[in-house]
Amino acid sequence: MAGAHGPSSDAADDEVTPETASTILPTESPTLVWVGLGAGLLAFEVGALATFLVAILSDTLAAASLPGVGFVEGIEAAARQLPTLLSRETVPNEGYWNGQRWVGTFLGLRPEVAWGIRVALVYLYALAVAGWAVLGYRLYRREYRAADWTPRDDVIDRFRNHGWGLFGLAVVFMFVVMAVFAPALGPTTVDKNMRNSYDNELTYWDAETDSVETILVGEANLASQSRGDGEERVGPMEYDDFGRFHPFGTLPTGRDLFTFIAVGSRISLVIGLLSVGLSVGVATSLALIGAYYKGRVDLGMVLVSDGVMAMPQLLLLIMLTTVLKDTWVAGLYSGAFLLALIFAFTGWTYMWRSLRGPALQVSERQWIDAAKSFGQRPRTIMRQHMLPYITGYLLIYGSMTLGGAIIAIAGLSFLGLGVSPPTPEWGRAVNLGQEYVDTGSWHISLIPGLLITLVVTGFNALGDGIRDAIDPRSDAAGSDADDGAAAGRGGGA
Amino acid sequence: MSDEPLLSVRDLEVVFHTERERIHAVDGVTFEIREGQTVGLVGESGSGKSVTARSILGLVDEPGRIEGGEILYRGEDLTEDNWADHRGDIAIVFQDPTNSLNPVYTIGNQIEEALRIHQDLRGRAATDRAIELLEDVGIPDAPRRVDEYPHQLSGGMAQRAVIAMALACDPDLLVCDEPTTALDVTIQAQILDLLAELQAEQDLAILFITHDMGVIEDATDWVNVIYAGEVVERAPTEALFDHPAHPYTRALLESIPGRTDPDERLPTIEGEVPTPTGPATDCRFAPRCPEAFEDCRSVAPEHVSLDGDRSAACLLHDPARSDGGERQ
Amino acid sequence: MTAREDPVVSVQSLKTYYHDDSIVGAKPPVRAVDGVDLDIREGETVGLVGESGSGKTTLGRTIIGLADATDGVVEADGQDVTEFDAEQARDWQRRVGMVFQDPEESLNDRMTIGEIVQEPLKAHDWPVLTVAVEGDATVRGSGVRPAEPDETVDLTVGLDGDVTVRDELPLSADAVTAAVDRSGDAPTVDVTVEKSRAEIRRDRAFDLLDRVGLSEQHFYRYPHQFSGGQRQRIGIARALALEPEFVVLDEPVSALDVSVQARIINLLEDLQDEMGLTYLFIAHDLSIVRHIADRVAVMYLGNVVELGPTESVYADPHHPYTVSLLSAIPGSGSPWTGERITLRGSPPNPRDPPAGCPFATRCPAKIRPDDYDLPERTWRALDELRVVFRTRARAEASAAETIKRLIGLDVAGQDLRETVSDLLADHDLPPAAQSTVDAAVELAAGGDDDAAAEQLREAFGSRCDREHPEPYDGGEDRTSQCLRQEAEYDGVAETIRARQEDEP
Amino acid sequence: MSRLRYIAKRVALSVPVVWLGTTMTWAIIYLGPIDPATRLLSEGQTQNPAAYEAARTQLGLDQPPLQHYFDWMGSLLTFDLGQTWLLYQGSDVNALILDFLPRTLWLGFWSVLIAVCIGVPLGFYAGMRSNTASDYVASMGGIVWRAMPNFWLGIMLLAVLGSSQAIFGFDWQSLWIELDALTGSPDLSRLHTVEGFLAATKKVLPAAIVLGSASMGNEMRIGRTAVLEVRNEDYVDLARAKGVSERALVWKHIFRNALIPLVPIITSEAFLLIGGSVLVETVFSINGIGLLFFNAATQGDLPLVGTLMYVFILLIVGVNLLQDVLYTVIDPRVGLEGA
Repeated sequence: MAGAHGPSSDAADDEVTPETASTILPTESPTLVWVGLGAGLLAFEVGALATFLVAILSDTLAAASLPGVGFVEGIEAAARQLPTLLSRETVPNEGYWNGQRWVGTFLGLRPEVAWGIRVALVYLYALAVAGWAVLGYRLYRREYRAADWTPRDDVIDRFRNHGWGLFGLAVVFMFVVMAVFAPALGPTTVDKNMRNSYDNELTYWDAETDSVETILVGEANLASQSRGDGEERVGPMEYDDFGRFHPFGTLPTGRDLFTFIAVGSRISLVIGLLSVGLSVGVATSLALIGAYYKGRVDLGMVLVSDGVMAMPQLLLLIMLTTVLKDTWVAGLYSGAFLLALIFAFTGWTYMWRSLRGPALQVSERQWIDAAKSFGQRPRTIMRQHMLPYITGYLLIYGSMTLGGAIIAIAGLSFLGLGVSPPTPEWGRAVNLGQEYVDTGSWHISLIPGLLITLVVTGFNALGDGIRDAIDPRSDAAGSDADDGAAAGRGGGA
Repeated sequence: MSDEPLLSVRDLEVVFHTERERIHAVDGVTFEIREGQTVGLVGESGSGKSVTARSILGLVDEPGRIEGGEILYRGEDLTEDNWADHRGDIAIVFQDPTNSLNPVYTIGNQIEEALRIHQDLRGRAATDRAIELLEDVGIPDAPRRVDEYPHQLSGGMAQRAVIAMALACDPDLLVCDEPTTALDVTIQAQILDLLAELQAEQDLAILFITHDMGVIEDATDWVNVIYAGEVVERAPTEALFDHPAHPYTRALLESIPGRTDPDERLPTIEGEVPTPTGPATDCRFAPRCPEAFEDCRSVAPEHVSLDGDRSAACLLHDPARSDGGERQ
Repeated sequence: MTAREDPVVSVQSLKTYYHDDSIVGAKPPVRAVDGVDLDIREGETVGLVGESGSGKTTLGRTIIGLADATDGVVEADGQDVTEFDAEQARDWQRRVGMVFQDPEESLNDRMTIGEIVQEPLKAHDWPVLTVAVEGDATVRGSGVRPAEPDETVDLTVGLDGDVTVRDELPLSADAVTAAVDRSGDAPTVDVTVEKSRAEIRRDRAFDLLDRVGLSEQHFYRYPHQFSGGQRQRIGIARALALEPEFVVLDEPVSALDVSVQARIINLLEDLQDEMGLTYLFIAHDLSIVRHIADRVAVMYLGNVVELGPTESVYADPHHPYTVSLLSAIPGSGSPWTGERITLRGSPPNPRDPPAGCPFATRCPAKIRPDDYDLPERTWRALDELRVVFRTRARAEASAAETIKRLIGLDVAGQDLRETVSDLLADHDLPPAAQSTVDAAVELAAGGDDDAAAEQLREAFGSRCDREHPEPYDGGEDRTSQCLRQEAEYDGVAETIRARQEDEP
Repeated sequence: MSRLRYIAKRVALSVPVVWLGTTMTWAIIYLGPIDPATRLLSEGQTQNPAAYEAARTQLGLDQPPLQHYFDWMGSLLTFDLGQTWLLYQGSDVNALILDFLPRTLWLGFWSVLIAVCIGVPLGFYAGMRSNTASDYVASMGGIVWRAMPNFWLGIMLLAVLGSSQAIFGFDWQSLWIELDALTGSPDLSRLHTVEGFLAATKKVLPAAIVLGSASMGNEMRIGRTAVLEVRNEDYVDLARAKGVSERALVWKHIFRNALIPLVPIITSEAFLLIGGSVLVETVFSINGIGLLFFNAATQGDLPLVGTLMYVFILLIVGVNLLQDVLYTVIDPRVGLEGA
């Protein structure tokens, strides 16, 4: 069907007129405006961004006692000085009741309201950034792209109509925003509430003495524990005796569960992204090479991957974390880096398994022969003619594997392996709350578990959505049989 | 031959609903088949011929729907409710024999299933009859083949097995939807021979659907030429090949290589087959027709009767509109 | 049609076998091409016809270098293509083109038409921009190099600074400046091309699209937006991008509707005239080959069984397979005037071709042994019987059967006797023949299908079953691989006609 | 014959897989950064060179690595697995495995059975009624069910069962057969009696449901798409055209074909089960081989870890072979098209 897609007018020759552009931005230089908007958005959060990046770097280096720690810390301090609009300093929620009013909170509002405003602002900001990116894409599509229609347009259109996929995207978006803005989202900070709780003080209104008192955070935590019913718990959306607001309640140690979870999401995301990135890299190159040369090369890969897969992944994880526990790599980012490496080492096989089918399928297509027929080089054929066809699958399986990785990391921390305390991890919260599930302190295990389920469902839904968008007919048993391997492993951990 | 046709399709309309549009895949197709007759339905890809075949057996899948017309089998209208009663009276053979047989059951099993339903044969009797049927369709060493799985047969053999399975239903009408397209030319010849033989022996009516004019010429008594969901010409086979009446038929015949002098350029039809997205308001062939005139773009042509029962849906033959009348 | 010029490509006793890659339990290789001789001469179109599995596509792919030859030679310009290393192969592929069967499959649908057509150009860093200078001058300049002897010259520079550009290059002479410096011993020419390679390539792509009947406005579109016929045009443009002299067309129109087919065939013929191309046209449709080819090669089971000028072959086929193929063309397109010849069964498995003539198992004009004088229909029944044994011998027994046989149950006997008696029901066999058949049946019933098949072959086989025929020269530039070409036998067509009369 | 040959080929190919897996295990444990001998010794003993040397000698670490590798592989091959070091000090590893493995197998058996019996029919049901409300409910349920972490689900299930009296009005622990506790190992010594069988089954039932949860979701999903695929095949249309009743169409023509893609899913669940057993056995305090492995790893009995890993590898390769056998039973095409 010739010209079935898109208008027949030729985008290459027609200059885009200001009129057509004005449907996106009512200005004559939409690109400039777009860049300006971007700069504005960046200015809001330049500090947070810098802190985020530097924080990860310094966390990585800190435990490893590598050179350059001091230098990085210097940068970190400098980064903290940068103005940030949506920080805890701008919209503070930690204050105290002095008998008449709230002191130290944003506009003197109650801590829960102040905290709520900050969370809302952060998500609004993230939405704005996302909107800005979408605007940029549409601008590019309208003004800079020579083709008036590309196959990717259809993919995006289909995805936009895929409710389940959009739900996944929304969940993933919320999760990523939570991970990126973790320090700004928590009612308190890890440093203050957990890591150095005995170095920090807190002012509160003592109802017994009717006066403002000061106490070490660590001691306050001891009095805010959730270990049972009634008095022994601080449940979700409750204040403790020290005027601190706990959106998700407290842990059995009296620490704030929301802060714990927010920061935990960051480590899950970092490990997930790193490990999936690494295994995607390995799996893709192997899949391409195996599919191009086939035969013995492919068979060799099958044997090696079968060999790795013959060791159940979680058991291999346990074995490797045990063996590598005392090495310097294990210190990097509270063990997260090592975990990511191990995940990649054990996970590439599943990813490769899932990609092998599609890669072999693409390698059988005639255009590969066509490219060979005019002497195109193997490397170019793999990159230009095969890779684009498996990137779709990469996204699908990547998304699903990320979900699986989150469960597996949680499973390891549940067992007391993996990410080392006190760095928060969701699975540890489940473990900590295990004893109290049938008491009033049920929230400790329940909330992180529900969140894991939600996030993993989100990643899987996103994968489903991408799959349906890439090829509406691909709901084939074969491809699903493959992804069972990639996606299913989450459940195993 | 009785007066009443075995099967008569009247104004059949099948519409496919996609997200963007409604595609009128079959748009008012009318034709009939008498007992023992072989009727051809010929057209290019996307002309709606396969959809017509599937509608006759009630096999149109979502998102397609039969939205109009009637399919009369021995005068009885086939609908959702009574198709089940006529299963087996009409049998079908699809294009791809390897997909037509269930891969996990033996050939014998699948033939016996039909025998059990339609001839109430079971056990040893059914197996013996299945072997006979396989021998009838020319499968050598049938006693052994009956226990083989579909993938153990070559394409030609598998198509024979499909035909045997169709015969097991004891049908009056066999719908052949491009039965030889996936096969090599020597195998195609075998299958055409086989069909002719079966028809002679069993007085079977055949609806033969294909894109290959040569096959039509060899295999059929009567032809319907279908273009963009509409039958544009109906004629006895020989008459059609001698004097095609519709410009499309004419162009189609001319563009087949081998019928013209190899040293000359092949005559061609410019443009593409349109996808019918709405009811016809003009002649759908007009944009590609070398003989189109003004009315062709505003009037949907009706079938005009020509000599010897044949008809064509073309304004050239409509005395009221065309000054030319019969053109050569 | 040009007479006896030097071949562009000369295929000599070429064999291409496909081996299984598996380490355990490897099967015999597929003999896709099994000893082919074929010369393709400059400017002609050779039609290569055959059924699926005959090896015609593999032959095309081997010539292009997409499949590895097992044995034999593909000679071009005095070099053997099958011996090329990777770089030489690339160089060879620069000079040949290939158009593929399925237009839905042969274009990468994530690339724009422009990218697709330019891809070969980019892969070979086209244009080379070779410069030839009148007289003995040194050439300098970025992006250009002096032309080697025997190389296509892109730019010719006169010592007065005049520049001529080869016609095929989308580059105007105005865009090239040549500064001649005579100060040294030999003059030095400084060539500057003001048009970038990318621009030249793009213009070349425009040019190619125009040649195949598309236009510049299609440059930024994707294959999805085109019909089958248009896609095939794009495939042709890509094959022609590097100005090949020789193009392999692998069933370029079989996936298209008749009306579209005709247009593509016309286009191919026009391009051949304009650019002086040589075609190897692979097809299964004999009518199309008749229309387009100067000479036709008929392939069966990896062998070219007949080769000759198209009209001559179609008018008077020498090989029984050619006769059968021609007679199988449906409708009035068939040049065969008699009754249609229907071949039995399907071609044998190319992993295990017959020992003698590859066509012997299905041949309607097979030479019969002198030992028996049987009517034709009895011979056919015997042939069929042999196929049954052969098939049984090659078939994999099912697990259940193997076990039954191991514990000594008679599995095949019952079936087999039934089949044999059905086959020979109304034939009168002479006692000697009958006892041979009975003995074979007993052998097979005992589980030794191979021996049974062998016994029948011994008894009822002829020269055709033992001897692989060599190509016989049939005059008029024709060859065919059939023993009936020998003077002692009757001709193919008359044998077939006589047998058809013999058996109503 | 071809099917037998196919299976023979698969068996042959599984040898290098076992070899690769065990070799990697050996390399991780004995070439890794940790000295297994040190891990075996208590704090005090590490200072004692004599004790350290003794441990090394007993582990065979005083030999050249290659020699040690061959010895180690040899002893695995002959199932000469020796004694444990720390865990259940000095007990025979073979006996230990024989003691622990059946409990894991019992748990695995029920979880596969439950997953298959619930997941597959539900998936087929959803596939036959695609795009209806019941399909959406079933599909959605499957996806969410699959996304729940095992260990968490186990904890939640235990909490619910623990207060089942309050929630459902009956007490799970005393329902039908009285259990001594919600968690703990099943008693497999009385399996031959009806009551013993039921008791052992009831004991692992919650754990089996949890362990099978992910598999159940997967099987449902794949079952659904498989049915959708098969429904559109030509041979189903042809069967309908020849008058096969809808019921026979579903059970004869669709069901068996839809099972084919499910085979690898069901067996790959076995991977998950073996891995997941560690978590579930921890939550439900079942003394299975997964828990044994975990304890060996955390307490530093690395030689035992290696040996157990070998057992797991054998289990997985065995399940893979089982999958191939299942394939040849269900799909007659297997073996002809090659692997």
